[in-house]
Amino acid sequence: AGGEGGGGDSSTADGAQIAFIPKLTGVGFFEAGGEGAVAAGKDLGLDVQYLGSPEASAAKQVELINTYVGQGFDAIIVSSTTPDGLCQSLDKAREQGLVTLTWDSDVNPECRQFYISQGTPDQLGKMLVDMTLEDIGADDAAQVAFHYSSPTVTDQNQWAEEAKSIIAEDTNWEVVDTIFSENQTEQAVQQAEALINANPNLKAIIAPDANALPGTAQALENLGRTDITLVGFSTPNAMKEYIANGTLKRFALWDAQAQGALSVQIAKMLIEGKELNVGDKFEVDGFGELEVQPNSVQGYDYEADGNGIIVMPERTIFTAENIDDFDF
Amino acid sequence: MKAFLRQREFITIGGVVLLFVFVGLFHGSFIDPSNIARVLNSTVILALLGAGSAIVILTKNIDVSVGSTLALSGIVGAMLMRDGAPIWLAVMAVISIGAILGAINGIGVTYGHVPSIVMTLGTLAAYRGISFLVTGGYSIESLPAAYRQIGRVELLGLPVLVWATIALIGVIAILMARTKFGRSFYATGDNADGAYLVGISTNRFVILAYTLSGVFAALAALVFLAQVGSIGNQAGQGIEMRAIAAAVIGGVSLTGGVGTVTGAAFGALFISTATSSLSFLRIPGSWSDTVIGAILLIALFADSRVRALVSQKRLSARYAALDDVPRKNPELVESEVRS
Amino acid sequence: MVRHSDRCHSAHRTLRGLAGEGTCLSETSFCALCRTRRRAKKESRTSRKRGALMKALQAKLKPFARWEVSLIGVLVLELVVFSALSPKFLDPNRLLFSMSDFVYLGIIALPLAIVMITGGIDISFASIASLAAIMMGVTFKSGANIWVAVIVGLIAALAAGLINGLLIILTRANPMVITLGTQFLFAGLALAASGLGGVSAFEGVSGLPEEFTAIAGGRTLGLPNMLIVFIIFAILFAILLSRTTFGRQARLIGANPVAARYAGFRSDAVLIGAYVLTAFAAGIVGLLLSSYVGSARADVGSALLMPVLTLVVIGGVSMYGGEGTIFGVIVATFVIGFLQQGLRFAHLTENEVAVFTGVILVTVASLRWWSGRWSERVRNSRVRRENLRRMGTAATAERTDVLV
Amino acid sequence: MHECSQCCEGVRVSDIVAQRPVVAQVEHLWKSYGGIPVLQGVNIDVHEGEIHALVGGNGAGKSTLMKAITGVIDPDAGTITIGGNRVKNLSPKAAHANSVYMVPQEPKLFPNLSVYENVVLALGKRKVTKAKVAEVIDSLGHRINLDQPAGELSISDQQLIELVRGILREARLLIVDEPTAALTAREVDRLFSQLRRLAENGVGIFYVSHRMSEIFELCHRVTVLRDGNMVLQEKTADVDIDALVQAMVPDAQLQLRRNSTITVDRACEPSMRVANMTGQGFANISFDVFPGEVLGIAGVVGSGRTELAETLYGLRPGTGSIELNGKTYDHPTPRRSLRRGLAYVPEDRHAHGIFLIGDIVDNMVASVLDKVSTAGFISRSKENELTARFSKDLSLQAGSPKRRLANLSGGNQQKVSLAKALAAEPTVVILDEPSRGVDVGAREDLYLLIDQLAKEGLAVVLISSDFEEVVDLSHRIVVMREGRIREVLAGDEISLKSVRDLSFGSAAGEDNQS
Ligand SMILES: Nc1ncnc2c1ncn2[C@@H]1O[C@H](COP(=O)(O)OP(=O)(O)OP(=O)(O)O)[C@@H](O)[C@H]1O
Ligand SMILES: Nc1ncnc2c1ncn2[C@@H]1O[C@H](COP(=O)(O)OP(=O)(O)OP(=O)(O)O)[C@@H](O)[C@H]1O
Ligand SMILES: [Mg+2]
Ligand SMILES: [Mg+2]
Repeated sequence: AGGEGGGGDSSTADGAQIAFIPKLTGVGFFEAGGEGAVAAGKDLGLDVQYLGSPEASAAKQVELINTYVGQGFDAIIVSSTTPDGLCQSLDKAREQGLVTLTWDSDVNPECRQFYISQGTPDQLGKMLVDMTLEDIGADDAAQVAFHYSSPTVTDQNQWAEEAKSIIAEDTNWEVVDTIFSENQTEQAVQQAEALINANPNLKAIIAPDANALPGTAQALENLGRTDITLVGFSTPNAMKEYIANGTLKRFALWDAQAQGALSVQIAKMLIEGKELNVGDKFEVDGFGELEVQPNSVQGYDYEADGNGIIVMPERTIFTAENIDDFDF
Repeated sequence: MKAFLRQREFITIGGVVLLFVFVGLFHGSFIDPSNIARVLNSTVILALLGAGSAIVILTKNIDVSVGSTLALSGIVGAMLMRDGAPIWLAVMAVISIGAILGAINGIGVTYGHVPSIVMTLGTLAAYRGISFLVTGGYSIESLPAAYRQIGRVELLGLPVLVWATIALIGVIAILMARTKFGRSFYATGDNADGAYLVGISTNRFVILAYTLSGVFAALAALVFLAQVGSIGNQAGQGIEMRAIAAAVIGGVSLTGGVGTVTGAAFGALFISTATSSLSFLRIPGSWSDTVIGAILLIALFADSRVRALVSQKRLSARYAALDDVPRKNPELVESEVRS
Repeated sequence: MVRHSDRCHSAHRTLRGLAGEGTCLSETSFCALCRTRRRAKKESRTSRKRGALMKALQAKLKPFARWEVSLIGVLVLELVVFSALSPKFLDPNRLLFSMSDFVYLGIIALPLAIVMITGGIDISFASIASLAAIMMGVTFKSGANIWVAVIVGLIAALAAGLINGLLIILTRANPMVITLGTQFLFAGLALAASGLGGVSAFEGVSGLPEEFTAIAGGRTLGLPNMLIVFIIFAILFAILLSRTTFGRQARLIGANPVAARYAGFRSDAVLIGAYVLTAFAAGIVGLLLSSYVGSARADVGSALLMPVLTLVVIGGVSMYGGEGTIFGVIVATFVIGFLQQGLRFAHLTENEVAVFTGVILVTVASLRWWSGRWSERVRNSRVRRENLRRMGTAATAERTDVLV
Repeated sequence: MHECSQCCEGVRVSDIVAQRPVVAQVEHLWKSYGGIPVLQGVNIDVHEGEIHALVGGNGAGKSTLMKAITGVIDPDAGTITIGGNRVKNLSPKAAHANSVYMVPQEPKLFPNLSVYENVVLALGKRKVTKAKVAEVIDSLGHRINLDQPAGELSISDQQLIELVRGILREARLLIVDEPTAALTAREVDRLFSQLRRLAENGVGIFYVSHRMSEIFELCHRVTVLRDGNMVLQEKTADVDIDALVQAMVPDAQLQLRRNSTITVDRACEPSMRVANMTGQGFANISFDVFPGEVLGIAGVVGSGRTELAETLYGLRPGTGSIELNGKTYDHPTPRRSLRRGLAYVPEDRHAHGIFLIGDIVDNMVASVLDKVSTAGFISRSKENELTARFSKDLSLQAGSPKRRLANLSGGNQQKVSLAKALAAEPTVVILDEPSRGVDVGAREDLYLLIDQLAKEGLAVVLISSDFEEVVDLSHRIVVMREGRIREVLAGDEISLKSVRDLSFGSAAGEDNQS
């Protein structure tokens, strides 16, 4: 790769090959990100490939990255299943002159150049609590529960931990349970149903997972419960139905397609040899002016040249009013 | 023999009851009729898959592709519904796809001479891969409300889907137990050579078993669509192992020829009861695997003890009977034993 | 005559030697026994001669019908096709180094093949790999030396294997369901261990020392370390299966467990041994993967199950026990590894790769049977033609023979 | 030679049977396995109402021929005509449609299905009631619980159920492949009257057997196969045993009858002493057996002999005391039994005796792995040497030692099973129905071997349902009935009649003249 027109010294990125890797394929969120990335690539004259494994596995991602490095790709943009598991192969990629970025889910900062973030855990954790707060007062002694994919995924756990600590500090709520549904929709429904039946006084469920949120909504609908507040992160298409019939009032997400597109644009800049450092401001088509933020916004204490975090400018809360404006 | 099998199913049923009582002691609402109905409702998918797997296992084969069959057939059905096809048509399509996918497995195993585990491992990967290609990776949302309503209709306090499943499994169970047709599945699994020799078309029964398994997976997909309201590519991933576990817990022997679909359904009930008891037992989600594994192992251990006991009893009863055989020639019975 | 009985005597001495003390066969009578056999031998001499000819023919043909040989053929074909499609594929350095991406699957597949040859199966190895990794991580995090931690991880794996084996022989339940149960159990314990060890499951234990993380990615004598481990395991298990009493008993238990009992095998010990070996290999792989990805996590093994099973099966191991070789598994490791890599080089998505692998798996397995049948047919019809020709010439003689 | 059968019929037909229409005809049938011809252009036919015997050494191809007629295997070449129609691509189902049914050599029942289901499933569209099945079993002189799983039956009962299937099947061509191998004289007799009745009703029967006397008693015509070639086809009236044996084994001098003249030294320590053994299916068994002695255990099917043997060997629980070579032997296990010098050759060869998918070497060294290995590593040369030796001693006609047992004929399989036990160099060997399914030549070998083993100081316990065999070979005979020892016969007391009478527990033995 390094020798083959990709590296930092070359100034044109035409036809450069970029691998855009999700945690796993077959989940609306990642597919949307991939779609955005591929489309952006087409606009920019790049060969962007959306490639991933149907199972979320660190070893599989390592294998994929190694394959793409072997094939002479110019950039790798990955949503990591593990904070440090990909480091060796990403390091190797960087040695070979590839641009290494992460999106959606980060690796340790020393292993990549930039992380294109949908929001810091603070932002997203707070967002979850804020959405819940609209229905439940902070002073209520309300029972709340969390529901997401698995105890081993990084980002969702970070958000949930952040949200839990906010709940502990700022509210009287009690977190009664955290359940996991391993990316299986029917398990999401069944587990949520069991959760609701086991906790008759449950007031809210927070489901920051694209699979757990619709599953929980379906469970509420199946049990005919409208007294439980449900918030979380998922794609609008999966939730339209439930917003329309009032099962839940609001949930949030960032524009996954935009995140994919932004990642590709930044990769292109880096392939073309542009240097980015913390504090640099730069223009990106469709996103306006962005700033490279230090890794510390994500809680890391590693900083270096050409290394940082680029946070997406906006996240959206979807409600009955605006949901029809989105299609992904 | 039948008496014993019935007994074997009772063990599973006993296990389920015990589980309910145990969890009920901790948390009374677990044995609320509404919660029991919920548990039954969330058993349906696994029970259907377990029953299908059981039929295949009875013929001494195995089917690890049911999860992928569920996904592929369900996805096609969901796409049809989404695109406005009449519901009945979509339902027929799902069932036929299930049947075809199952039959492919069966034909590969019989005429292709591919060992069943290899065949279904292959189609496990292939069917799921195809469903990815069909959907382009997106899940199919927003199924017609009319269809999803089916998942919520209740009759006598139980969802109709539960009733339908009970009826279906009942019919199949009778068919399997009482008819020559049904017994031929058992014969095929019990001694394939012997079955072939006495003129049972073993190939046909193996293909049929796989087709039935595919149809059951398709039915599970239909239930999935009704209960979940959407279907993604991950649907049913890994569920094949639980389906096999259900069959085995229900007394179906992996060596073929032993067990019933009813047992498999109860095995499924056992598993889903155990799974849904976790929230009630206040076991943190991250311990769920440990607990489920432990429950499964305890169930297997108990099963093996009971089985050993039963067979011991049967054996001693047998030999006792041998002793009671009326002596045909009393005068000779007394003959001296010289040595 | 003299020569014959001499042979008998010496043969008998050898036999006595083998048998050790306590034999009651007397030398002379044994030889009398030999003598009584001569008649039968004479009788079958004619058929023997023909048999010998056939045998020579068969011996020539046999290797080509062997499964392992066709696997090698597939491997060569793969390399040719893929390097034609993408010249970068055949870069020897890349080819060598990329082996690290799949040989770890083979490391588990080798002992798993032995388990399957005993007629059992183990589907808990993925969880055992995770358990070993996380036990190692937790121990390291609590301040222990990394090598101590490694040993703790391996001990956890061995214990898990022992639990599998014991449960299987105690319950006599089907190994598939037992290990299905322990699969959940060990995966759960891995999570629990990380929780109890104060490690959040999603972060795992990172910051492992350089000397440990360098293992899996490093090279020794120009070969990737992963490959070296694989080679060592391959040699060990090949010897174990084909040359030792353990391997022989394992295979025969798989062939007929009841007859094994009648023959006085230590079936329980052999079974436990097989499961412990698998668990040990899984533990090694768990640690290697931790080294490879630089952190010890509770889910390193999660995606191992189906790929490893596929390797064993493609390697020609029978699901019903009694049949299979380590060599087959070794070749299968490379067949599948390079196949998937090559398909990715040909720009297939993972899903297309999955479909392709599945189809290949099934096709190859089917061809295995059909090609065997075809070659048998060809051989048989040739034999028939030959015999007919010979009989044609001898027909007159034979006919009178029968009529007499 | 195919012309022979035609010319024979054309010239010498005098029997009515031979003028009846032909039920089935096979011409130029070829079949090879792995390039080794098993059938080489065989021609054979059977008429309505004819019982046609098929004899030949182990591996001569009898079963293979019969399997081809019933569609179990696919012949390489040749034509099969059934009821005047030439059939192709025969499968058992198609054969049944043509009213052909085979009772296989090894019972192939469904172990987990009930006996009744086992029978019913084999009858195609025909319906039978339980009463009818019970009646047929009864007519064969037996009683079997119809609701019991077939897997619990002893091997001989299983064979009986196979026969019941064949009788109820009402086929026009019935093939019975060594049906009497596991039956006792009385049952054999009952079976014969059943078969005769069927023949009188016009059924053509192929009857495969190694028991020469049966052939002359039952059959109209006899065909001898050798190495897949038909070497003789005659009316039974026109040949005698010697001619048959001559055709089968050209050089053999038959000496089926052998009067044991060896005297056993009872003064010395018995090799095995059993006292008050009680276990599953037998009670209070005491006997002893001395070095160089052949102790027969006679009895009818189900008299508990196999259970006794398995208990002694350590496969089943039991109480009582065992003494081996002067030392008490408690808590037997197969492994310890073999070490202490007690070997057992099981009755059910396929299930217990051998590893069908193992090769000959695997099988022969299975119980002596420790002896052919050092520190756990098997020595190739030692195991090959041992195999070669035993193959030679038992005149195993099996070709390469790498051949799979599944591909050997029944008799050769039995020899391997025997070799496996003898390889352990036992002082006491229990042979359970050793001659089951073994041909005349090999049986002769076997008898000589038993004799020889005894001469060498081995104590042999011979369990057999073939009364002739026990009487001929044993020094003493323990007669068991219903799990108990009824009598121990020695010296002059031993006669076919006494053994038979005691076994059946009455003078019922009279109805048999074997
Ligand atoms: N499936 C098979 N594969 C290879 N060889 C076989 C197979 N079946 C039979 N043979 C061989 O064919 C020959 C004939 O076997 P067959 O069973 O017909 O003999 P048989 O005359 O019935 O002998 P027996 O009296 O011992 O039953 C034997 O040498 C046997 O080894
Ligand atoms: N495992 C078992 N469970 C139940 N019954 C059994 C079992 N094994 C044998 N039997 C029954 O016990 C009875 C005695 O059988 P066994 O085979 O010991 O008699 P035998 O004297 O050896 O006669 P033979 O060997 O001629 O059949 C038979 O009716 C058999 O069906
Ligand atoms: Mg035969
Ligand atoms: Mg017996």
